[in-house]
Amino acid sequence: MKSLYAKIAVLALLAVFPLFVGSDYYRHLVIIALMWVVIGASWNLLAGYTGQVSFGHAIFFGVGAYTAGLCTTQLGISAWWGMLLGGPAAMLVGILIGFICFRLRGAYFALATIAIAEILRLIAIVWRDFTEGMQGILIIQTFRSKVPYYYLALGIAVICMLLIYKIIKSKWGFYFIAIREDQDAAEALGISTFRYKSLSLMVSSFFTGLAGAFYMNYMGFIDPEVVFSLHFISIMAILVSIIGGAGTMWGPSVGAFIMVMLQELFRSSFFGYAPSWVSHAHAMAFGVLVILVIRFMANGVVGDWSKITNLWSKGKPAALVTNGN
Amino acid sequence: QDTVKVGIILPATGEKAKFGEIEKKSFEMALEEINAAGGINGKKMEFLFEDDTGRPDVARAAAEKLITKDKVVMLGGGYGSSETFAISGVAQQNRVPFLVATGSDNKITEMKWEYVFRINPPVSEYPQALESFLSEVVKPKTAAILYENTNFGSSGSKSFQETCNKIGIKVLLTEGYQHGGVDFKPMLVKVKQANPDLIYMISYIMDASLIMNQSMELKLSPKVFIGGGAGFTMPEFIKNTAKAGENVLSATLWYQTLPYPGAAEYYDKFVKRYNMDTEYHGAEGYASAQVIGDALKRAKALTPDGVREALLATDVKTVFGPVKFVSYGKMTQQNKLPTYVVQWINGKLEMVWPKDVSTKPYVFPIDWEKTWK
Amino acid sequence: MHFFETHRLTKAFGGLIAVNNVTFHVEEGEIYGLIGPNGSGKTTVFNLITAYYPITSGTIRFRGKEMNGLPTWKVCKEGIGRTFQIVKPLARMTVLENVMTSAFCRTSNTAEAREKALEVLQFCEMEKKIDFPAKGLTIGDRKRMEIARALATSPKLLLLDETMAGLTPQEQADGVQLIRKMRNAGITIIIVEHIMHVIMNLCDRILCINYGQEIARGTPAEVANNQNVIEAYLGKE
Amino acid sequence: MLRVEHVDAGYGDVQVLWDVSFHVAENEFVVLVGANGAGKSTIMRTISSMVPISGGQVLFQGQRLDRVAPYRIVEHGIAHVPEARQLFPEMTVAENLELGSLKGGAKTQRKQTMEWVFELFPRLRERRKQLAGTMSGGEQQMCAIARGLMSKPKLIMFDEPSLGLSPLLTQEIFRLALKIHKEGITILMVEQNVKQTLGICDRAYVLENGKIVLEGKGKELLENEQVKQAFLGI
Amino acid sequence: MEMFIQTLVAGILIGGVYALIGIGMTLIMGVMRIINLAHGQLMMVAMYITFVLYQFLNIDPYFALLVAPPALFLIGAAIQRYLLNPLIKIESIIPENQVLMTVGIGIVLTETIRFMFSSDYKSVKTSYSTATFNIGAISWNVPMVVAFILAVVLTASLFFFLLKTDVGKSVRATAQNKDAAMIMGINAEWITQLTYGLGAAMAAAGGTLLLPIYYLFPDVGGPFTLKAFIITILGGLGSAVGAIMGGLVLGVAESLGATYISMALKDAIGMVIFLLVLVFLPGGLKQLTKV
Ligand SMILES: Nc1ncnc2c1ncn2[C@@H]1O[C@H](COP(=O)(O)OP(=O)(O)OP(=O)(O)O)[C@@H](O)[C@H]1O
Ligand SMILES: Nc1ncnc2c1ncn2[C@@H]1O[C@H](COP(=O)(O)OP(=O)(O)OP(=O)(O)O)[C@@H](O)[C@H]1O
Ligand SMILES: [Mg+2]
Ligand SMILES: [Mg+2]
Repeated sequence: MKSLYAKIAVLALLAVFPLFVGSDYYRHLVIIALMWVVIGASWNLLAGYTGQVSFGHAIFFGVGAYTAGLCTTQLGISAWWGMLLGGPAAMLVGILIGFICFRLRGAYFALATIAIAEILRLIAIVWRDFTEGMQGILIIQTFRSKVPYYYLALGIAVICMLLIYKIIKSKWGFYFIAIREDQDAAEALGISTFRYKSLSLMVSSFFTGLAGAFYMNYMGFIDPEVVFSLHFISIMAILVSIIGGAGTMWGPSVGAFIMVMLQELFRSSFFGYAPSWVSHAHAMAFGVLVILVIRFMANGVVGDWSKITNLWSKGKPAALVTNGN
Repeated sequence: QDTVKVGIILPATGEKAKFGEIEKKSFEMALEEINAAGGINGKKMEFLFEDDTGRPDVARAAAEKLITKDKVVMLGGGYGSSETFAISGVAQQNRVPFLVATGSDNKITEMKWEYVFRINPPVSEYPQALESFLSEVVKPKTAAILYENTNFGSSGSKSFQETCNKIGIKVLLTEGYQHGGVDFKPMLVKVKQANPDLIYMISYIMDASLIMNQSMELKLSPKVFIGGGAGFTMPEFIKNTAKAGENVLSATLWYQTLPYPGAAEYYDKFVKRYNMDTEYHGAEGYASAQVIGDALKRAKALTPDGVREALLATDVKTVFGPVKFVSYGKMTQQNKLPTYVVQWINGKLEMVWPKDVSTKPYVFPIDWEKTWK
Repeated sequence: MHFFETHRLTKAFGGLIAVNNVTFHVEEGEIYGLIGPNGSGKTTVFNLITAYYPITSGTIRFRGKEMNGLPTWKVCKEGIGRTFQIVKPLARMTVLENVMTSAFCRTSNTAEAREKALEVLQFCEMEKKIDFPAKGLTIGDRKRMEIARALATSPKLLLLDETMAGLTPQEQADGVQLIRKMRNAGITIIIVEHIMHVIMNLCDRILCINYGQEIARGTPAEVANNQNVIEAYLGKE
Repeated sequence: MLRVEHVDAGYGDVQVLWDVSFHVAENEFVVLVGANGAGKSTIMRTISSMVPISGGQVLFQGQRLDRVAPYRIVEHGIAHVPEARQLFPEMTVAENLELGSLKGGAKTQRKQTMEWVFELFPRLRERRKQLAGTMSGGEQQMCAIARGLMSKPKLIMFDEPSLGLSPLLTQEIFRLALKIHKEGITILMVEQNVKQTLGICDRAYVLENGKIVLEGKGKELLENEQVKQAFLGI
Repeated sequence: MEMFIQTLVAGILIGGVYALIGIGMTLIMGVMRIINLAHGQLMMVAMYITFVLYQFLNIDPYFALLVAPPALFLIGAAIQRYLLNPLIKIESIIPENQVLMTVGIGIVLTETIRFMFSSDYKSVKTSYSTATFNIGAISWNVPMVVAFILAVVLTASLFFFLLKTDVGKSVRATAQNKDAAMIMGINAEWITQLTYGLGAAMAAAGGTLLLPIYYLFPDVGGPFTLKAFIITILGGLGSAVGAIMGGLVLGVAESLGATYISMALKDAIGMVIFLLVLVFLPGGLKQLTKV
């Protein structure tokens, strides 16, 4: 119960945030963080819960973003249609990938997704007539103010989290975790691992695609190097989830805020308050942070948090499904 | 408040960092000189550098921070086109002027953004000087275009294709490549098979060197090799290619020997001070700082709109050439610069076209067998 | 028509024929024993029935339906549950969650699955351990949980692969009780076990294989006195 | 030869062994019995130095084993045939066996020892090229025992060697144990097959919840009421 | 025809270079199952060592082979010891967090080098960088031929090491079951350090041999990491001979693809082949799916 109030409080805080903080800078950071909440949660559903670690979530992000962008450049309609089409388009790609790759296990699945993301990136570069190649897609943003984008991002994040919460608490959630723990055992329990892996991938790719479509509309510009990027998107998605806590309900959200904010804090040398060498070393600081977190908090901030609190309430051993509450 | 703050956004990490670094150093050098010469009407000018890490969303955060948090009067920098778009959007929304130093996509100044100015010409204008050189001197019938698959490269290849169409050159082959390759031979083998009169290449320094080295290895011998700016004019090019780079021609916007006031001094000073080479990117940075300093001095009020007024009235000679923001074609607030043709002759880059500014007569026709001996 | 039958079941791994022309049938309500020396192909028979391996040749019929070609999870849906020789707990789930997961085989409703799981756990006398994480269980409890998990899929036929191995005699006695109870609850059982007193106590009929081939079949007493079986499997006491 | 003195040990915060003391004399055959989770395997792991001890000491031929790194234990002449076999699944049977003889004299006599274990387990010779992971449970158990023997140990510890073996093989394993025992190898064995092991061993200890509760000659313990109740299901 | 042969030759030679980089990955990922996203960065560090030797001490890159690989061996062993080994002991939900550790390591290595050398491109232009010899009309680049020969030699040694020596077998054993390996008397900690160190040293050899024909900057590593992955998987995990086969297949496929399809899609062709092998090659698959 207590945690429910906490959640409502956080949500309320986020809901009124733009009313109190007028700075577009901070609003931008929170918008980006909310976008990462969605991507992180999606990745986490597939990898943290279902155990299918993807190193290519840029596939879905990119497909979503390009769907939105191509609405304007190819169909001459508003890129906002991308918010409707981007998710399904990414999901279609997801289904296809699942079909090809779900025979692969563990690291091979991960590497296959890297390969697919790279292929898509190169195709988006080369197919200039369709995608504009490296010149990218430029649209005029609809709103000058950040507020509409902010609430849109918040809305997507809330819907995404609610849906994933529902899924995790349902039969699907049990099945996903069973697949993660032992695919052979799962099959023997009547679980079509292929079907449920695909379902997990579908939800995951849908929301990642939606985030991509949002990115297109919000940023107004995309190119293949950005939206299909291994480092900026795929690995960032993993970092967000693992630092926050993979396989926990709220870990990726926490991770998204930590990562976006910390990265910016370092990059801007703590908003200009720290000496400027901090910002020179920001990439290094980021790398060190990654090493430290993984070294000392293997299950992420949220994942190891519940371990810590368990030290106090020893009675009931916590297992995963109950972790996230 | 005794300083005038200007935000400069450049890549300092990531793959584009090399050029961001050169530009940043050039900005800093210019800043010191401007401040030493009295600053902005007695006030000191201050550059707040932000790293865009080569990512548009970070560039956007940086721009927003500079504007809303640091309250800069204007923005400068902008290296990659994607990041430049992101910054431009923010600048336009917040009505803060942004002087683009490098982002070369045509569209940047085609959006009718009142607050976005650009000092460097868009990539489509690089082949201008080549046009007359080709039709008067080389008279090629066929060409092959090789370009790196970036915004810069693909836009450049498109505009050279148009040039070819205009002067009646048949393009036999257009090949994009992923920059950073080790082995360009498969592509060059194909070029050899097509046997064009002219090979036009848009490549940054290291790709340029490798392509020429490997062309020599494969004994490609068109009438001319021409670089489309960028890598082919840098000292490292000839260092890395030696005889393979000899007699290669290149279109260029800028070279330190151009008769622009301060160009040669800028180059020498930079090399001496930082112990590394600089090139047109650095000149763009340095010139940006000059333009910013000039505009701020002339601004009636040190507010974004005051600075914008001043920028509109800019007419100043910089190390990068004369700067004036004009509208032509689809573009607005765009600086227009002439381009030149240069050639490596005896290991030195000489201006060969247009004839009136040439430092040496061009070498043509070229006997590759002998050059590469 | 038999409740469950295999006909000339064969499985080759490359050159090695692990199961060779095995034909047997099980009637509803029976406890059927499958014994044989190590590596004789017992687990492989289970793996063929549950479609972990594709069948090289032969057929499997369950309640009149041919099972060849069905994927593993469908075999389970058809009503064949199994345990693994090397237990496969869903390690980072609790006991209850483990069993609930399998209870979802017959329902999509969480509350119903929970109810079913609790019922099965009670049946297996594990109700005190429902909140334990599976990875912390002792081997005996793990095996019990395997059985509970298989039961929660409401199988009509249950395949038990060495569920008694590694248990103390006391635990084995409990296990025997449990298996009897399951049979009384109407579940048909095929059991693979090396512990003879368990087999002798429980089974109605036994099939003994060696090198993938049948060497004897019959009632426990018949098989135990079969010379081939003694030579290949039982040894002389 | 082996003395375990007042050993406390456990995993993380959970203490499993409480003041455990026992000994194995030169060329003795000692058995540990106990319910599941009593800590039998943990004792073996502490002897192998795989589990650190928090109190007491483990002495082997007068030397402290608990201060020796796990990978050096084998150099002292101790072989451990662990629970659940622990083979190298993607290596062949022959390679698994070779890995049993990495150190000292065992290495130089690898060929002969391998012949010897192949005599003991003809099935392994047959399958020497098969990947260990694809073998049946019993075959894997044979491979694990054989691998333990490859190091030519003075003391060999078997952790439930008959687990999952056919009755015939179980008998063979015990016969084998007796045989190597006769050849002068000291044996410490954990078994659930209480009746048979107590019948053949020299001495036995009964472990309950991490404590030694009974000690005696094998045959004597077989008659013990407590043992009968707990382990023989009588 | 000449075009085809020249393309093929180019492919084979570059394939040798790829293989050289991939062999180290075979050891680290194929044998030890550590997905090493810092592979290219390790190679990059070695290239800088070679560069420094050349620039300041005038030491030929080929002599640097005596320095850079040993140095990287030490760096690699230290990484394994202080950063990767501690992770193995911690239980985490996704084993892949070990991968992210290598991401972190990659970032730190890149930024350290950037800090020391700036982002500038550097190169080592030797007299033989563009040396070629001709057979018929086909040209062969000498440094690439050398790299190729070394790749073959290294592959052969690795093959011998892994399959025939006790240490090699210990390496494989440790990767498969660390506890059991310790019981066998294998110093597992040391073996993992040795393995990662060797992998890093091989990457270093690859980088050093690449330097006469290529150039370096702090971000040079990334693309090579991907290539190394592809090679390792193409060749079948953990197989030394596979690594060179993988390198050749990749090199030739890329070259033919670049010539006959499109230079821009060269890397995509490599990826597609990689996917096809991953999904369809039954020999590879059997090995790959059930482990
Ligand atoms: N995937 C596989 N590949 C190759 N051979 C296999 C495979 N699985 C099993 N085998 C072989 O098939 C034979 C039968 O194995 P199986 O596991 O069915 O034996 P089992 O009767 O269950 O033995 P145990 O009583 O020891 O468990 C063995 O010889 C084994 O080595
Ligand atoms: N790696 C581990 N981490 C934490 N606890 C463990 C670990 N291994 C064993 N335990 C616990 O230590 C206790 C003793 O285990 P041990 O394996 O020594 O028992 P055992 O007597 O060998 O039982 P069995 O007959 O089941 O093999 C058990 O309660 C077990 O849950
Ligand atoms: Mg079996
Ligand atoms: Mg045990």
